[in-house]
Amino acid sequence: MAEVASRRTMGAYVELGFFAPDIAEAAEPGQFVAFAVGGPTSANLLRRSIAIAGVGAGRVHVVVSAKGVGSTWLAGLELGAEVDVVGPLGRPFPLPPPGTPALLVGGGYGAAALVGLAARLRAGGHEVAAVTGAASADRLCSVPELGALAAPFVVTTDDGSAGRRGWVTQAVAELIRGAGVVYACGPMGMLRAVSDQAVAAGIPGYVAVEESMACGIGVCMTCVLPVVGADGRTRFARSCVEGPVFGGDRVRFADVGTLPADVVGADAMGLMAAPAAPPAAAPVAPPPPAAADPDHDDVTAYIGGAPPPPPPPPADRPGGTQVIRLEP
Amino acid sequence: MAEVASRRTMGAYVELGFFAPDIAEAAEPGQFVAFAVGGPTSANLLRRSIAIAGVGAGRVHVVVSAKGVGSTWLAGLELGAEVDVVGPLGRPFPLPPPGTPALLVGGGYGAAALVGLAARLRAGGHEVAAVTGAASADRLCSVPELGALAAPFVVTTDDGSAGRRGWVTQAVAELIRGAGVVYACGPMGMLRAVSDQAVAAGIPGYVAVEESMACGIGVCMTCVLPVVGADGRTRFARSCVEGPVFGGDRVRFADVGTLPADVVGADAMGLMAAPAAPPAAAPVAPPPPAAADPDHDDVTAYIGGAPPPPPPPPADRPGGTQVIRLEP
Amino acid sequence: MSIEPTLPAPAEALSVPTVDMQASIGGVPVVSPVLTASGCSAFGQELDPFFDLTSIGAVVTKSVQLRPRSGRPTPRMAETPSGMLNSIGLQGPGIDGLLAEDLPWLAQRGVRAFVSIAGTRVEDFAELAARLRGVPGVLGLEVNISCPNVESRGEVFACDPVAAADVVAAVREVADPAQPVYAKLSPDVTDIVSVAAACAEAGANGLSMINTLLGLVIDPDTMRPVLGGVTGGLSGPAIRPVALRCVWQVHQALPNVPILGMGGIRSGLDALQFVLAGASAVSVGTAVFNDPSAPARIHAELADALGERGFGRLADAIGYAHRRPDPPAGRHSRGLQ
Amino acid sequence: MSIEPTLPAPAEALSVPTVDMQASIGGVPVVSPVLTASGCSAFGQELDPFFDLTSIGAVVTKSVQLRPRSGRPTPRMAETPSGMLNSIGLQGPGIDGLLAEDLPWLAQRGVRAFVSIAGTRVEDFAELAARLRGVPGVLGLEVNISCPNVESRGEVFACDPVAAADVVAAVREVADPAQPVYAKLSPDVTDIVSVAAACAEAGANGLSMINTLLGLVIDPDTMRPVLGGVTGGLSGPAIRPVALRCVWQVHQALPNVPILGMGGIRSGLDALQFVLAGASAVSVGTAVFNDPSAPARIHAELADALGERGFGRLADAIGYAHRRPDPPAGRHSRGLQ
Ligand SMILES: Cc1cc2nc3c(=O)[nH]c(=O)nc-3n(C[C@H](O)[C@H](O)[C@H](O)COP(=O)(O)OP(=O)(O)OC[C@H]3O[C@@H](n4cnc5c(N)ncnc54)[C@H](O)[C@@H]3O)c2cc1C
Ligand SMILES: Cc1cc2nc3c(=O)[nH]c(=O)nc-3n(C[C@H](O)[C@H](O)[C@H](O)COP(=O)(O)OP(=O)(O)OC[C@H]3O[C@@H](n4cnc5c(N)ncnc54)[C@H](O)[C@@H]3O)c2cc1C
Ligand SMILES: Cc1cc2nc3c(=O)[nH]c(=O)nc-3n(C[C@H](O)[C@H](O)[C@H](O)COP(=O)(O)O)c2cc1C
Ligand SMILES: Cc1cc2nc3c(=O)[nH]c(=O)nc-3n(C[C@H](O)[C@H](O)[C@H](O)COP(=O)(O)O)c2cc1C
Ligand code: FES
Ligand code: FES
Repeated sequence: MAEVASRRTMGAYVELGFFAPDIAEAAEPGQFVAFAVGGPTSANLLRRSIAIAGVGAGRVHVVVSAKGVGSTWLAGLELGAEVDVVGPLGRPFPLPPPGTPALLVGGGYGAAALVGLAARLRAGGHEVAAVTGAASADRLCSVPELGALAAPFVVTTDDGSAGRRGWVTQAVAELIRGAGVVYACGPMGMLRAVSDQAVAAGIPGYVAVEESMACGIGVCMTCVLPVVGADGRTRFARSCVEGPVFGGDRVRFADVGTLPADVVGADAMGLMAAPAAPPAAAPVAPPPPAAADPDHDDVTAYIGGAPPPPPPPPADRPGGTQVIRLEP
Repeated sequence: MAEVASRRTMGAYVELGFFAPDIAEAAEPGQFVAFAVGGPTSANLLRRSIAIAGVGAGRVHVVVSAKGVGSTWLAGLELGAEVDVVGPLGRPFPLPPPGTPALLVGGGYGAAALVGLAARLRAGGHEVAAVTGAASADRLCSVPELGALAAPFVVTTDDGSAGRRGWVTQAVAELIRGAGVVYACGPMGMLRAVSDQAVAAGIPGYVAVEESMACGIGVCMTCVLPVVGADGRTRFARSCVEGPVFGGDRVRFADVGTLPADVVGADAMGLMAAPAAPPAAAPVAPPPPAAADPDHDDVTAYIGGAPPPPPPPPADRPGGTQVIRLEP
Repeated sequence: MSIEPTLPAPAEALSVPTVDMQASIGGVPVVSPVLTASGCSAFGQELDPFFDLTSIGAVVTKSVQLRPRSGRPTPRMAETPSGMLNSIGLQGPGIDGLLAEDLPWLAQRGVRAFVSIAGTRVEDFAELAARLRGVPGVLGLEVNISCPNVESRGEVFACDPVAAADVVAAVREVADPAQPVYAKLSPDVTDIVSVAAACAEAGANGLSMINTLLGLVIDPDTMRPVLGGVTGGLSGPAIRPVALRCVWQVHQALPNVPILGMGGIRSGLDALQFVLAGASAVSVGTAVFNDPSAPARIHAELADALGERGFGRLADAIGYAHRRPDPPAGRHSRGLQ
Repeated sequence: MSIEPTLPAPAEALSVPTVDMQASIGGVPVVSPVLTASGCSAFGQELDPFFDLTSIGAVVTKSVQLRPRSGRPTPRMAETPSGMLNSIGLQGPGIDGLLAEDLPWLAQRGVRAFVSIAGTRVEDFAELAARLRGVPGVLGLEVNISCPNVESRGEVFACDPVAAADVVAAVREVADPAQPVYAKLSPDVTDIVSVAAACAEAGANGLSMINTLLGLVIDPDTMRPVLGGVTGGLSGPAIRPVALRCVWQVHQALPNVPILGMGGIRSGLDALQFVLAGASAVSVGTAVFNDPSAPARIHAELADALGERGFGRLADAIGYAHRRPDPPAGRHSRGLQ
């Protein structure tokens, strides 16, 4: 249990800081924590995943948007309340090679997850530009923090109630020329658009996705997305442990929520039609025992531990993405 | 929703006062309220019934013993918290004819329910004696309040940690001679013993029972006890609406939790053996349409509204109890 | 009675409906698609202090048998996660008591009664239906076939399509033609659609679903089953997904058979799920224990929910989830909501 | 992995047991009666940071089929009151992947694997059992018969005693004799005892019960079923009373058949209920999502609970609720506690 050590309302959101030195120590930008919600009598069993918005002095900060029952409960936590939290979870944003200028793109409360990254990049000597947008001024997030770390820094709102009127993609189109890597956190549509922009610009783009998670630790398989692996094949990858950060060019955004026929194992799903022997089109080759698990290690750049060999550029992806090695 | 307006720890218990003018206004001693527990995310659907320990200044006071999940949640409510409460529920203690000296007997937190009654009796000019007991000093309740209203007032504890060592029944045996009516609230075993003492002394005894209640308002039939009616027949009576206060001589304490063969309708319960026609031993006489519902109105003295005719003494009960009419 | 609920008085809470909430129970029009559930509102009287009983579709009465019944020994209930178990054992006054007291009380006040009948032989059900012919205020009959059949080693009627159909046919034959007959199905079967189809075939004007699931809780202190009856019926929000699945399956298979949906309905959005899945009306059971005004509140919430979604009439929403095309992929929107 | 749980590290939390917690899975001794549940702990690796996997009875692996499977499209889950629905669709690496990677990982660390196998034909199950013969670390096989049978219009094996028995017999015939075979039963049947008896007759060394209940949730916003697979499996504390009832009924009818009990176990007292009802071991499924260290915590809590109740050995508590006389009437004690 961790104690809520700070609390403030930020427009439509609530920022909570809770005392959790172990998590604060271990956390990397892009990771998340998972809160049990509703207290001891709760009918809501599943933890809520929330991006880490920053750490310091043994505290972990998060920005909560009260939406359904769980986030509303979290946003209502008072100072001093005890909350059951597990983390840090997931893979962080991979850091670029020295000197690479970075462009950070946030949408809504997604901007919060970029603050720690911006600080880390600045500390590493990188140039950092940032764009953050929301539907309206009250749904902007972490504007002062990003403003202090990033230059140029552009704010957009759909309704013009703060910053420029319009979408983040317009600002991204202007700023991407100066960038060597793009990081994005926000709604799926924004991630997809920014990812396309990065691909078009020929630079790596990393996105932090948000899928429904039952466990947050990789055991349940609820949080999957179709992600293209180093071998060019698409697999349903768990966004909690293989993500939430993925190479944007690897995520098949258009196919999220569907079962594309070419996903590994999709051929085995046809219940009534399934032939006794696997069809020739999808031979089941036992994976080489000693090799890295292609299900687990190829969907995003590798962070921490011994780095795997650099993945070959995917053969079947449009845009001729240039994949660069990113050092941890 | 009612706001928690006062809160104090009393030994093993917590006394809460909440602001609910409508309930405070309507409440009579012996009635209870029912709290929803666990807040908006609660997995605990059923309300918890809690005796009203007193009212005043628009507030209702209750004494909560933290036992399971619901009472622990209630006992943990902070000042200013909002709680969902329904009440007053159940039938109150019937008041005795003018001048009748009363003996009040409380066990554990059951004593709380007697405070309002003591005050009401004193205001009506009755002599009030009281006994309250518990396992140990920390499980005594409402001692100052009862002490201020009752004389003589005897406190007992099983372990001698406060007052006399021993059971309330010893003190009752001494004090019952001076009493014309006995009221008891506490654990089932105590209610039974005190009830027997009242029967032996030939005076009416009223007990407030505590049965598991799913609804608290009379619609579910979970809270029943075998209670002897004015017609001498035993019925499963709902303790939430026909009780929680019953004439002690009417409750078949020894049969609680069983299905006595002579309970009305027990003959229809034998699933496989049930004959097509009702057995001669238990003829089904359709109730006279205009008469008072014998299921509802004869198990305790009638409170409020037009009083029914005084019930005849039950023919089949031991002890030759003298039933007196108690005015509301 | 001196009950003074602090919950909002539902009469006021009922917003003037912009949505046409008229519903039908087997062809008989009712003012609201929200009813109580059998055994969760006794015979209605006790709910009178909490809301206007004429504002809901009907009071579904506690299942009545030919003779008065004591019910089972206590304990009769156990709270469970988001639900409860009960083993009341159909305590009740018998049909004579019902006719003499409870139905007249409701009829006098203009409250519709949907009378639940129960028995352990086919003839019991038929006799009850015959006794209820022409009784004022009786909207129709709900046949509680989740009862053990004495002629079949105590197997529950609802667990066997043939036994279920026998009861329904016998009731439909003798029941008042103006009273629709609904068969109340149990979810504790391998194939609820086959039971539903058998009942519809036998003349049921509609189906009530679902009754409780059979469950058990052991008291960790006594180390025995909590309930006097050992097993009991599980109800409440815990079972809602099972109930919705049953309604979905049966409406899919038998789209023209009216369904009275129930099982864990606690809010207007819960009721909406049942309507979208194919229920033309809903019963509110266990939720009444948590909030005695729940039926009226849920009526109001359902009307609002339908209006917000652009439905002008309740009728248009019935089964809508079966007709609606899949939504576009990608459900979550982060930040830019 | 950089996971640093703030939950108490269960290795420390395990109190030195005064109770003999040795359990048995179909005759094979295990150090704890607490196992994970299939599909709720993948292949064990991800739980390694949270507790010592060798301290529990076994990791029950995600049901594996012959070929790798993608699983169903998302959304694959919906939270429900005190539970959840899932429609994963058995995403997994197939038997080759399991043998090449996951089982060696577990075996190297001395973790026992209870391997869940699934298929859509009897021969699929048999082939899987054959492939698992003699594989190090494999404690036994759990046969997930809650799968559609392609040879019977997709009817689920577990819903038909004959089909269920066919699978069990085929698996038992070819499986390693040292590996006990458990049949995993579905609660969605009219008579679970008949399915249990058929499986036992066919040679099952034990029964795992229960699998999820079929459920459905409709999204009030999209007005469509939430799950990509329309219906899904309901799990979690919501279903615990149903699971306990199934265990009770089957142990009553077949007292000598070992039962691996599961369904909503979240605490040691929950596990105790299953043991008292007749389970000789338990699986912890959905609770792991709430508390990744739940299996080890529940082991410790169960040991404490047994000790507090005077049991010296877990074995003595199995089915105890069936043997124990009724407690004296009058359960509630007010005040004088
Ligand atoms: C990696 C990750 C990071 C996140 N970061 C943040 C953050 O910084 N701030 C924040 O407010 N929220 C964040 N979310 C979303 C958050 O986890 C909650 O799910 C969301 O706030 C809605 O939960 P609820 O209980 O209010 O809604 P409910 O409708 O009660 O949720 C029901 C179920 O659906 C899931 N669900 C509903 N909406 C979402 C969603 N948008 N994304 C994922 N699951 C959802 C819930 O987790 C829950 O299991 C993040 C999610 C993920 C996966
Ligand atoms: C008329 C009446 C008056 C009461 N007055 C008080 C009071 O003044 N102070 C107080 O602390 N408690 C009182 N109780 C008991 C109270 O309602 C709670 O049930 C009890 O505190 C335990 O609830 P729990 O949630 O902590 O236990 P849990 O074990 O979580 O309860 C589970 C279920 O069993 C029921 N239950 C458990 N124990 C009892 C019990 N002893 N009596 C009735 N139902 C029980 C609960 O209501 C609940 O539905 C009264 C009960 C009744 C019927
Ligand atoms: C205490 C209680 C008593 C019940 N009695 C009956 C009954 O007599 N007849 C019947 O058909 N259903 C009875 N039911 C079942 C309900 O009518 C309903 O089908 C079930 O509880 C599911 O709905 P719910 O979750 O809204 O309660 C009873 C349920 C409860 C909780
Ligand atoms: C996400 C999820 C996936 C599951 N996958 C499987 C599976 O692959 N094979 C299987 O036999 N049971 C599977 N189950 C069922 C569980 O093993 C277990 O029987 C059920 O969830 C009840 O236990 P619980 O309430 O503790 O989760 C799964 C359950 C969940 C929640
Ligand atoms: S949330 Fe369970 S695997 Fe990702
Ligand atoms: S608690 Fe429901 S009738 Fe008394």
